[in-house]
Amino acid sequence: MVSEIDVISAIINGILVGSIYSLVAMGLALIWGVMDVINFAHGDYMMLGGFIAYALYLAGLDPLVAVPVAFGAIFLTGVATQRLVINPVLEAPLVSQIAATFALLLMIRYGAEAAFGPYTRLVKVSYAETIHLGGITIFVPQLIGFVFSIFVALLLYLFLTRTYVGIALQATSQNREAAQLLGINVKRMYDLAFGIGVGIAAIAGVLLTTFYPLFPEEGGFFTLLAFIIVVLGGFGSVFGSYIGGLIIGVVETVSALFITPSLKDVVAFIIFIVMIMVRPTGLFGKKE
Amino acid sequence: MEERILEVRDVVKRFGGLVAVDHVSMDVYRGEVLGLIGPNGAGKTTLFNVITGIYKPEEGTVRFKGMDITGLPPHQVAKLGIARTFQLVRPLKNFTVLENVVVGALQKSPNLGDAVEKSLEILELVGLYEKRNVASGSLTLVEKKRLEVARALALEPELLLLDEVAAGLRPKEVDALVDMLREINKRGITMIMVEHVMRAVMNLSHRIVVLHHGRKIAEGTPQEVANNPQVIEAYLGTGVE
Amino acid sequence: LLRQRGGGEVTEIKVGVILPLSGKLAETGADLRDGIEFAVDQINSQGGVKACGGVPITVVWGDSAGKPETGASEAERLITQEKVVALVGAYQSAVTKTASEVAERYHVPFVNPDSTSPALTQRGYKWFFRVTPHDAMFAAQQVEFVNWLNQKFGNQIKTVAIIHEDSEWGSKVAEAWQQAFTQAGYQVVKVVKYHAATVTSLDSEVAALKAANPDLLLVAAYVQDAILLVRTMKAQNFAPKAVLAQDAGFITPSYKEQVGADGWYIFSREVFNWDLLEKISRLKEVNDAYKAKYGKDLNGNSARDYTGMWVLYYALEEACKKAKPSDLDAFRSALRDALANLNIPGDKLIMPWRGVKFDANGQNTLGQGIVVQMMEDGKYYTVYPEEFATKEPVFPMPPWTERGG
Amino acid sequence: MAELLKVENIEVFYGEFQALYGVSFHVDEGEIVALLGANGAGKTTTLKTISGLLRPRSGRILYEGRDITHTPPHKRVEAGIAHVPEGRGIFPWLTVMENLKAAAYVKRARERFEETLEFVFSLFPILKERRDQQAGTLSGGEQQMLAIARALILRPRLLMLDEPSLGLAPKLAYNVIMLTKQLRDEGYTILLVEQNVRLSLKVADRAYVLETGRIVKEGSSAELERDPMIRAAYLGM
Amino acid sequence: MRTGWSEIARQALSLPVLVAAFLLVVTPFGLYLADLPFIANMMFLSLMYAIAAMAWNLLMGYTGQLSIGHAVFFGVGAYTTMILVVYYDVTPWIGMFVAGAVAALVGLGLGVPFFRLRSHWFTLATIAAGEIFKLVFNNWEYVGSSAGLQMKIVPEGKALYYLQYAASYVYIYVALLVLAIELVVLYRIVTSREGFYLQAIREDELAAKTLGINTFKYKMMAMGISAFFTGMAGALYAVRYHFVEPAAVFDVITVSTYIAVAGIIGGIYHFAGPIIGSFIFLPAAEYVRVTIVARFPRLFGLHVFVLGVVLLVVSLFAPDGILGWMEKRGYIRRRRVIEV
Ligand SMILES: Nc1ncnc2c1ncn2[C@@H]1O[C@H](COP(=O)(O)OP(=O)(O)OP(=O)(O)O)[C@@H](O)[C@H]1O
Ligand SMILES: Nc1ncnc2c1ncn2[C@@H]1O[C@H](COP(=O)(O)OP(=O)(O)OP(=O)(O)O)[C@@H](O)[C@H]1O
Ligand SMILES: [Mg+2]
Ligand SMILES: [Mg+2]
Repeated sequence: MVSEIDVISAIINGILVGSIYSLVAMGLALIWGVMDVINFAHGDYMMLGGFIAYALYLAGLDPLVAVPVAFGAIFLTGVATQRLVINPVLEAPLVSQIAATFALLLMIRYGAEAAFGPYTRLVKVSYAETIHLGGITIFVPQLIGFVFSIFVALLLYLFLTRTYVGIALQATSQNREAAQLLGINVKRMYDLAFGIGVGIAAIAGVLLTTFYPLFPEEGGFFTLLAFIIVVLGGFGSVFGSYIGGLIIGVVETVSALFITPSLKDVVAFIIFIVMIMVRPTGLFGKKE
Repeated sequence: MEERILEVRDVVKRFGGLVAVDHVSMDVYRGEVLGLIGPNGAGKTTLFNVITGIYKPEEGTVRFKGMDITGLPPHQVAKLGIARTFQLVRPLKNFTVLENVVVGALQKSPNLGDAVEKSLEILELVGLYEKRNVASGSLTLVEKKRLEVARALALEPELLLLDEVAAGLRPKEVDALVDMLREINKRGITMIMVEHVMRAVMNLSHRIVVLHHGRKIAEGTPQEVANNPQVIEAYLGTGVE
Repeated sequence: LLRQRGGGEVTEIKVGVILPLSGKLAETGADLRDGIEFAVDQINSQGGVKACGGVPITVVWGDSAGKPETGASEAERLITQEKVVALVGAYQSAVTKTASEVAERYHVPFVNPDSTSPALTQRGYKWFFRVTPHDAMFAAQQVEFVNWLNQKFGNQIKTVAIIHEDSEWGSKVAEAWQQAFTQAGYQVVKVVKYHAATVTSLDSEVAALKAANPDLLLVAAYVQDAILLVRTMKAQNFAPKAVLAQDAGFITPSYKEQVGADGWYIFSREVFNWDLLEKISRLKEVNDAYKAKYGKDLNGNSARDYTGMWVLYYALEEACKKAKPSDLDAFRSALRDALANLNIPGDKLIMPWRGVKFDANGQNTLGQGIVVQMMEDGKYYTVYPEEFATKEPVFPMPPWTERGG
Repeated sequence: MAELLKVENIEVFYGEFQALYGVSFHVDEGEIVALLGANGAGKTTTLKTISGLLRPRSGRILYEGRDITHTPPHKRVEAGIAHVPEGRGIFPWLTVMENLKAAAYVKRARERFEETLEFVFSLFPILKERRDQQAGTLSGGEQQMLAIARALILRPRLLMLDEPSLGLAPKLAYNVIMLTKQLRDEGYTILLVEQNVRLSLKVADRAYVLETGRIVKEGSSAELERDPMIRAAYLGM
Repeated sequence: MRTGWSEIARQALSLPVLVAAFLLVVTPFGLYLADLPFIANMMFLSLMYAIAAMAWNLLMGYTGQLSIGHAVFFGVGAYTTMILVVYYDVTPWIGMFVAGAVAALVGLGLGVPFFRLRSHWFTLATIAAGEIFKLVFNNWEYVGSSAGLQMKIVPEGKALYYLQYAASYVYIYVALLVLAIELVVLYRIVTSREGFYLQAIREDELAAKTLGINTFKYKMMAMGISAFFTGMAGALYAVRYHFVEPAAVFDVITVSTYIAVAGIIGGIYHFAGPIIGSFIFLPAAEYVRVTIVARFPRLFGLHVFVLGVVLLVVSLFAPDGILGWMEKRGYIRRRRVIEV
């Protein structure tokens, strides 16, 4: 029934889609790691990135031009959000933090819906072509997205582990007071973490828009996937999130081959539950 | 004094390549105070963690009152009668001092009135009675340590493990603490005390065990240990009280 | 509330309308509302309900927010507080289920112009009347259409595959298809079901369909997944001889605008299409007036709700002959009987139907759908039934590699 | 000698609770000053206020003659104030080496990082051995060493140590306190809070005594060592 | 330390409680007389959410475990009631309690893996569980898949057995009954030793463990009870609307999140917080929806956006909810377990 080539094809497609999940999850992991805040609105920043790409597309530019633009714009939006919304609740109990980012979700998602309308948009890029490799088909925009995502992931990894600012970011995540005593401007670190985190999500949104329909509510499912991926990859491990994203992508496409596709998300969720049972720290995680 | 309340036999605990506790055996007799000292990183806290069930040792056994408790979960160990304090204090922050103690006391006296009464008594003993209605998050470090002791006592343990409770105290405060612990010991509670403050260990311990690099290097009366050249070399050095 | 004028006469006839005016389907809800509003305007300007002395119809709106529980509570409010003579609505089958249940209990007629789940008219309700055809009827008609294609183009379609989203709508449509096509002797080689709310890729789904190599692909999809499906089919170069969709995603303005050349030659079942203007004389007139007022053409949703309101009007005229609106219970009951006995010929409607006549379950038996196909100007044209067709169908669908665009 | 730090009349509150009542004192360049006081007297509070973790409700803090009362903590570090907090405050999930690197975030530290690192490792060889161990799994005493090492990496002008010997084995405790003398000789200025009063008076030039939030005594170490009240309360005699 | 019945009776007979109870009992009848079904429905929904939010708060406010997956229990409760009456002809009067029990079993089943997790992780796991349940019910033929189940209309003589009334006022009394049972049970728990332990777990689980508390056991207990009453709230949904479908009863936003938001707005550290929160949040959300849809029919997401703004304001300026804010202002006092 299911041929080998189908499976290989599914794995490749899973990796391509998964690489976008990975980006979204990495941003989430960064924010979560540094600030100990779960950003429920994460996928909605991604959606905003998509709309920026769409706007440039309407202006006659290639949506990929939006990668730096969206990153910049959403980075600044993220910094503003951090200062106005996140910072005031940082010391508050978990539940008010979640309430605050959930409020952000409602405001961004439905604000966008009110502003742009709930309609679906589609971007048509000139390179929307398919490569055929002996029965395996690869959609070029997805391939480009994959390359971009690797590039962004690598940059982020080097930034976090090889630069003093990166290490300072990690330090802040573990002990705010001690970080201050080492001359680290904690507020700036939070700005950076939140800005970069949602900025990366926005990049994912841009890449996604080159091959996936764009609509204001699209972020919800991606946020949910990002949660799963961060747990799967392991807390505080940006690298883990990247791999986690690919795994979930592959799990979804491959399981769609073998079971009824409407249950493929269940497989992803079950993997998540199994993961927390056998290894609550995730694949590459350090911290519970 | 001959009943062995705790028997540690050949316990080994490794972290990766590091052997934090290396074939340690020791006995604790009912009613005594056993000092456990050694340089930083010698494995003292790790040994406590093994005894209280937070870590499972790779090798060896721990017996409490003759019963094998190796690898039991922490709450069961606590139920059996072993209480401990943490080197890094962990009070229940939004609870008042009294409430913190009552949580422990309820284990043995399910009736709230009794538990409160007992807790107040314990707070008096550790000198926190005045602060009973204060949120425990706002105590000073030293007070938090006393609270740790109080909470442990509330469990009515037979064996009490103290991890550096005298740290940060001035000599006078150390003496007060020693008096307090001696009083507790007199009530029949056996203790193991990990401590770097010699004023406390030397005054209180009946016997002392010395760990170094995870191994037991000496055991004896405070006097014997203090004069042991190996202990002086590795641990005491010269010049400190 | 039937406002009393002096000695027990009424000044208006109140009708409750429940629609998804907020929530996910608010966009559709707005269309539906315009259709109803426009029908009521027309009815009132031509003299209201004449048999009741020319009183106008007033609509009291209820917003279901797309939720069954809100639909039910709105139904109760409209019935007991607003004292409407009948209810119209409620688009989503789940909402229609709970709202019509309330109506049934209170003995209030419920006219449903727009829900297509077959189950709605299998409940044995006495007060429920569905004007639109349902999915099983559509499925039967789609089999007829495929038979007709086979006749015309030489029996090219033998195997069928189905892909559908997994909500009530998609699942029930697929069920009906499977039954109808199997019964008609076609071989259903693959059924793929996906979850629309979370679908980010249809790669594996399309691969599975392609592996089954069907002659005809039947699709029930919402808009995002419809676009994604077409894209993925193109990417994987999967081109069955024909693709026949069940309206929904495939007929939304977003889809038509965005999908472009990739959507050419795809068939969709519809209830209504712009080119019917040329075939249905009444329609052109109505549509012109509607466009003048709302700045847009009628579509399948607004046209059906428009029609539903007119159907209710015809029944009201009959009911007024039997009972007085001031006696609410008697009037509702008379209205129910009038609906049950209604027989409206097709030429009085703007829909491509043979008429309106309800069976014992309250289902209109004279309704039907049409089949449209997107041609190279990006517009849909009616290709079936022949009496409404404006173009010949293009069949088989040319492979992806042989198209411009 | 120039005045490096001057604390003027600070009043500090935790919510409604007043912890410091008009505390004033000064530390001159090149001095070791000890801050003594019983449990809860307000020593930690004082240090936290100087490093900026707490804000005084009134009063001023001058550093190098500039008013830094409203300067954020990280700016004070940049200006050369280092504070080893009570209870360590290491970064548990970073390795020992990364902990040290995190301290090299400010420019003044980064420039001489390699050099300072050598020095720090010579002081605490165990840290060099454990450079790739996660700091959170270090023993209590090892964490204390790491905290001190990190402050040294900062190359501060003013080093504030809050109970540095806490949890250290006697031998090491002695060494750490003696270290302050060596540091002073290299040009550091030191403000020391230490429960081992005898030893701190041995290394300090001057000392202040805090009691329930007020300075009640000050003087040279020698004077205070002779003071009968100090002998009774802090030296255990 | 368990609160005696006399103490509960004393609390129950205190003036504010009596006044509130009186109003609750009289209002529906008044609404009936005044013919205000819309408000009656609001009242029913507020009660239904209050029951779920009170249950949710046993886990959140008392045990420190934030669940955004309570739709699981709500949905399971709703379906259980419905399956029993549709397939087995069991009266909802019994079905409701079976629903609670089944939901509790599900809660315990989920507790085993989930309580290995702390804080955020637990929360995420509950969200995932909500999604799984929705998808599974969506695909499960026996329970009608995505179409759900609807009760048949029964002859009027059987109304009491099948709890089928045209007028919705009746259901308010059913909900009140469930709420009353819940209040008594929860009050007894939170003022007992177990309740005290739950709060100790909330403060610091490891510390609680070393104080001899079997934290897993107590968290499971809280989960079971919480799931039980949330299941009953779901049962009330089924009873009231005679209909269940996965999209409605397993919804992350309108069920899981609304329950949590109602609790947060009321104040999670107060016993009555979730009730107050439900009675404010639901009507307010409904009011906002109705007015905004009327004013700006073309700005589709606007009313949800406004809800977002309100929630943000609450979480920034009154993070401990309405009762928490009142406590800070000194209008009310939180009752401590022990006061000496
Ligand atoms: N989880 C762990 N992983 C790796 N190494 C560990 C871990 N826990 C402890 N160690 C190491 O094991 C050794 C023993 O640690 P332990 O905490 O038992 O020392 P200690 O005797 O209590 O020292 P101190 O007096 O400084 O508190 C230390 O060198 C420490 O770094
Ligand atoms: N976070 C806090 N909230 C409320 N009160 C506090 C807080 N921290 C400290 N205090 C109070 O402030 C006073 C001074 O505390 P501080 O920690 O400065 O004392 P200290 O001299 O450092 O004592 P120790 O020798 O115990 O470290 C104490 O009475 C303490 O209870
Ligand atoms: Mg230790
Ligand atoms: Mg201090």
